[in-house]
Amino acid sequence: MARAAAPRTFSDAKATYQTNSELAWWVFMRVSGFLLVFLTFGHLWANNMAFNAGEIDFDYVASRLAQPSVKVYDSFLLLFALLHGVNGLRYSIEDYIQRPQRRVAAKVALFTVAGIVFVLGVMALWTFSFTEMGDAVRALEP
Amino acid sequence: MQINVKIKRYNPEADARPYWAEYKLEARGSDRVLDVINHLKWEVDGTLAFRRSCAHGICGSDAMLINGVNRLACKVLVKDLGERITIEPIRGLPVLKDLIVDMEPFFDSYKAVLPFFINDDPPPPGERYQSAEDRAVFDETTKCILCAACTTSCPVFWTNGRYLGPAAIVNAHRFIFDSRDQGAAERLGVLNQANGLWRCRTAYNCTEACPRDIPITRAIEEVKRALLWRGA
Amino acid sequence: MYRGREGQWAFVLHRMSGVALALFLLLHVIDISLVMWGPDGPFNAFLAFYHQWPFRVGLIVVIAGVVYHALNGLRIIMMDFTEWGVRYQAALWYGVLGLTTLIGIPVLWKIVPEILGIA
Amino acid sequence: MNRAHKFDVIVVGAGGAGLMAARYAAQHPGVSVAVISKLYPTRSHTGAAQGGVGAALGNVSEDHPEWHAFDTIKGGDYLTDQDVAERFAVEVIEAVYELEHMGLPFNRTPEGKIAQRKFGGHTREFGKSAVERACYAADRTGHMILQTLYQQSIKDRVNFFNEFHVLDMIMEGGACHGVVAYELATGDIHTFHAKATIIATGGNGRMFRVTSNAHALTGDLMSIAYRRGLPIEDPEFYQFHPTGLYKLGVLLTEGARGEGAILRNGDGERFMERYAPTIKDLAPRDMVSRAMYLEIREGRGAGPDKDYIHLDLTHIDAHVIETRLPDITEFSRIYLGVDPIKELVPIQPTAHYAMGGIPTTIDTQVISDGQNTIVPGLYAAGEVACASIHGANRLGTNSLGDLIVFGRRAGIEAAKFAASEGFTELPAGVQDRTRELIDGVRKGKRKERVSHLRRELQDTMQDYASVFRTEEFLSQQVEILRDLQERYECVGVEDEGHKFNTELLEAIELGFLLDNAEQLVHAALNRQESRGAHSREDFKERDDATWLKHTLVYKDGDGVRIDYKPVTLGKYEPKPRTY
Ligand SMILES: Cc1cc2nc3c(=O)[nH]c(=O)nc-3n(C[C@H](O)[C@H](O)[C@H](O)COP(=O)(O)OP(=O)(O)OC[C@H]3O[C@@H](n4cnc5c(N)ncnc54)[C@H](O)[C@@H]3O)c2cc1C
Ligand code: HEM
Ligand code: SF4
Ligand code: F3S
Ligand code: FES
Repeated sequence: MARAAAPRTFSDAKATYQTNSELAWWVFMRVSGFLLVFLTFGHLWANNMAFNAGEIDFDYVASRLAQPSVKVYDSFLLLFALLHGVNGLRYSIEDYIQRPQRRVAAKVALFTVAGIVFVLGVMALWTFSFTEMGDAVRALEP
Repeated sequence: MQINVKIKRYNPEADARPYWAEYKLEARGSDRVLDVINHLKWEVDGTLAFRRSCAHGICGSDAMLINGVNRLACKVLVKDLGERITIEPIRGLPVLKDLIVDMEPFFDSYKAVLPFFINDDPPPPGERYQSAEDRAVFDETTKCILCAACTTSCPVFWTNGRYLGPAAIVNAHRFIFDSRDQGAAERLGVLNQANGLWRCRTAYNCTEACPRDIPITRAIEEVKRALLWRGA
Repeated sequence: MYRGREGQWAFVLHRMSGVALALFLLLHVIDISLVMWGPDGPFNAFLAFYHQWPFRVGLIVVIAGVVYHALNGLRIIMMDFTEWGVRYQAALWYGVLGLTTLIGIPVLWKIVPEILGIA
Repeated sequence: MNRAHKFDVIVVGAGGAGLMAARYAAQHPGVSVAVISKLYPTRSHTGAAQGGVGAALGNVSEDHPEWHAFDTIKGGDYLTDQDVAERFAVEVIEAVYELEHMGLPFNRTPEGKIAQRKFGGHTREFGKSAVERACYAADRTGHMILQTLYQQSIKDRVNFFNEFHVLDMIMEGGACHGVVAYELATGDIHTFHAKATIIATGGNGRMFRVTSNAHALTGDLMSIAYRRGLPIEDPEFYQFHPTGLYKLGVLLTEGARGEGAILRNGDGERFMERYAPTIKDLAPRDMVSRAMYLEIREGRGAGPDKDYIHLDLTHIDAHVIETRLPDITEFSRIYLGVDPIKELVPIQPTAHYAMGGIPTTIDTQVISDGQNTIVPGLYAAGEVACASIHGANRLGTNSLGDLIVFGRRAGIEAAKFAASEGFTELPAGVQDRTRELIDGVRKGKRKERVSHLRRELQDTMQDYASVFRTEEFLSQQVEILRDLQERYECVGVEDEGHKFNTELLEAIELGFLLDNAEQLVHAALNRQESRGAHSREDFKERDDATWLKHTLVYKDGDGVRIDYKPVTLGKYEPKPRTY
């Protein structure tokens, strides 16, 4: 079984540890989780309860994303949910993938995907203007 | 009464992989599971291998997965299990033969948290004083007999053998909260690392499994808070 | 199967729902961002893809999951920061299950027909 | 793994005595130490001890080592060597403080000192009244000692060979040069070459049917030493604790009767009134055990087989039981399904402690005869040894004291010896005897089952040589043992494997137990008096004129040879033992 060298003595122990990152992430999961209660439920309320989820289409989404308040709200949601969710997925990777190389590979893949998704999300929220950019983007279509 | 015992057996010198063996035998409700497997070993099949010593729940030799739960074979009676008894080795540690697992990884994790008293001040001629209240804070975690029932019941440990596990944290707790000890910062430092304390997902299997009734999850949470609030 | 009790199942469900949510979130951001390519772009195609049966059911599970995950997340926070959270963890979990059902039923009552396209 | 090892000091056994010895040996500069144990150290039976460790700290009320020494000597029915008891009573105080400095979590007095409580036989001013002398950590004192010492040995980076079963000592020219051990995990035989060897392998209670002792307590090294021509001192003195759980032998502390529990026979009669009209149920351990045994033998036992006695706590306040006797409450609930608050608890005297063992000097050096001839390089401490501090009867709490005082001495003495000596050549064929022993069982005829022989041994020892002895029964037992020894030649094992062949070791352990039984029975038959735990129905009185001496039992061909060693007397003249 692959194991990190375990400290047996005082000085070993001092030499072994350096970071507080696991603690920081643990705290973040709780803080973000708490905020996400409001963010996700609000989001769900707006899109599923106050609206018929079965009728979601381009116009609905586009019109929503045109509102600045939605942009701000969804930005927070995106940021927290993504960080929270990705760190949660990382936990699963730590627990279920035991070969060190594969574990690293899985984490790299996860963080890459998460990075791309984050950029896409931010672009959709902020660089996209329904009136100006929209036409420009659409003009690119073949 | 007639009971049916299923044991997951494995002989590294003969079997390619573990298999289930079934035995039917007479037992009394008041028999310990240890008595049952002793009987099997002594009368039916001498090759059955397991560890045992004290036979009353004090030495920690015979933690096993009995009817789906980790227990000490000497601390659970037939009548509390019914006529069908299933026994497997505890999970997450390499099986060496039948119910015997390799305890070295378990003890390595234990040793990693510096499970010994640290106080470099020269001792007084008599005892170091400690109030009864200070003594009570870590009373529960001094009861550990290192049986591994907790660590091998933890769903995180099953899949992630690098996790130090609840037993190591319990033993760290015993010293971190001892008012006479000076090594708390180092132990917390070890527990703060990737495979330490923060891998615990509060699944409580450890607490349910502990034959010494140590409130393990509570202790783990106390250590988490100690790490969180320590003035570092 | 290890015969764990409340805590074990709380953890298993929390992790399953969390992973499901996280994967859903990744997909969801991707599909929403497709609006950038306009009404004739891939967005509606994607939406059509989404409207296949397995995804509709999946969406319902995710919504149920988010309710459970959120409430159990609050349970975890209580256990982490208070003594009684640990002491009453089992009771709290039944509370989580109860509330999940309580919130879930009316929500699903409204959404399920919509998502399934019955309404 | 390398199968030949060389250490300056080897400790066999990782209980309280062994770990203490290892710790102090390792503190000697430049001395290498290894501990060999057939169990993981924390599985040792020291962990089962509940009551406490006696030391005259005087934290609760005035106390002095002289008082402790006197109690020990009187408790031992004057068979205790008085110089040893006096030194012990002083050193145990230092040893307890050292344990505290190692972090042992003792209970505390309101001022924060080590808490102490009363215990049977411990008195102030030479017997005036009970004194608080037992230092305790809840009812887990032994557990805490074992854990604390193991923790320190991790700190000290002691070398451990866990699950290595010692099967022979290397003896050459009257000196000891190490041991030979069988590695459980692989079946390999290892040679441990040492300048000094410390034996700390605990008791041998498994020769009896009902015992508080662990399965592992099979007196291995007492038998190995015996086979190697060394004597065993005072084996006839074997302590039976009156209140063991029926059939299981799990100990119920004396505290139960202290709180007012009553013993009742099958007719519900409070029979102790007949045996000890004044103090009744609180009579000394040996007396109570004897009375219980008599009741059972005369057909007044309780239960379908009329083979146990009841401990009655039902008249005691439920709250008192729950708070002051939580352990025995748990034990009887779990194991017998009996709730002591409402029901009678079935109990039986339980084989508990060997006062005798491998004879040593006050410095734990093993001796080979009545003239204190020292066996160079060999030391012994703990229950396996006989210094003799417990004499004919051990006081409660003195065993844990014994472990830490003599374990420490053994470590210091052995290291000193090792530092001043060189390694000698090992004799040729050091592993021969061990191989013979193992092959004998492996290739055995398998006509006899180990478990059946062991059961017969335990049953007959319990019936003929336990609490209550007569010439007739003991002679009968001598015959039975001879027969069992013969049949033992025909045992065998089904398991032909090498890895974790626990069946093989159980068979070998049975051989060791048979030797232990032989020592005990012959010594008991020989000693024609009643003293302490040894009580002969046919010789009811203590006879100081003839028998104020230690027994030494030697193996002699197929039989035994008995010799004697004088008792070291001192300040305290032997007096009748009354309380
Ligand atoms: C239930 C119970 C309660 C007790 N309560 C008290 C009390 O309150 N106060 C008190 O003073 N005393 C008490 N005693 C007595 C005391 O606990 C024991 O006498 C003492 O612990 C023995 O310690 P030890 O170190 O000699 O041996 P143990 O702790 O028995 O250790 C023996 C060691 O030797 C090893 N070993 C044995 N054979 C071999 C071999 N062949 N090869 C390698 N290793 C071997 C074992 O693995 C083990 O590590 C109690 C005893 C019992 C059974
Ligand atoms: C709605 C409010 C939410 C709350 C209160 C919440 C709370 C928590 C908490 C406290 C944890 C840590 C669990 C632990 O350490 O044992 C956690 C884990 C996790 N969360 Fe959330 N969360 C919420 C929403 C989300 C969302 C929206 C996602 C998806 C994007 C998500 C995905 C995860 C994942 C994957 C884990 C890891 C699970 C594990 O390791 O067992 N959570 N959540
Ligand atoms: S904490 Fe409990 S279950 Fe875990 S090793 Fe210690 S005694 Fe065993
Ligand atoms: S079972 Fe495992 S997840 Fe934590 S509460 Fe116990 S260590
Ligand atoms: S045999 Fe000692 S704990 Fe079960």
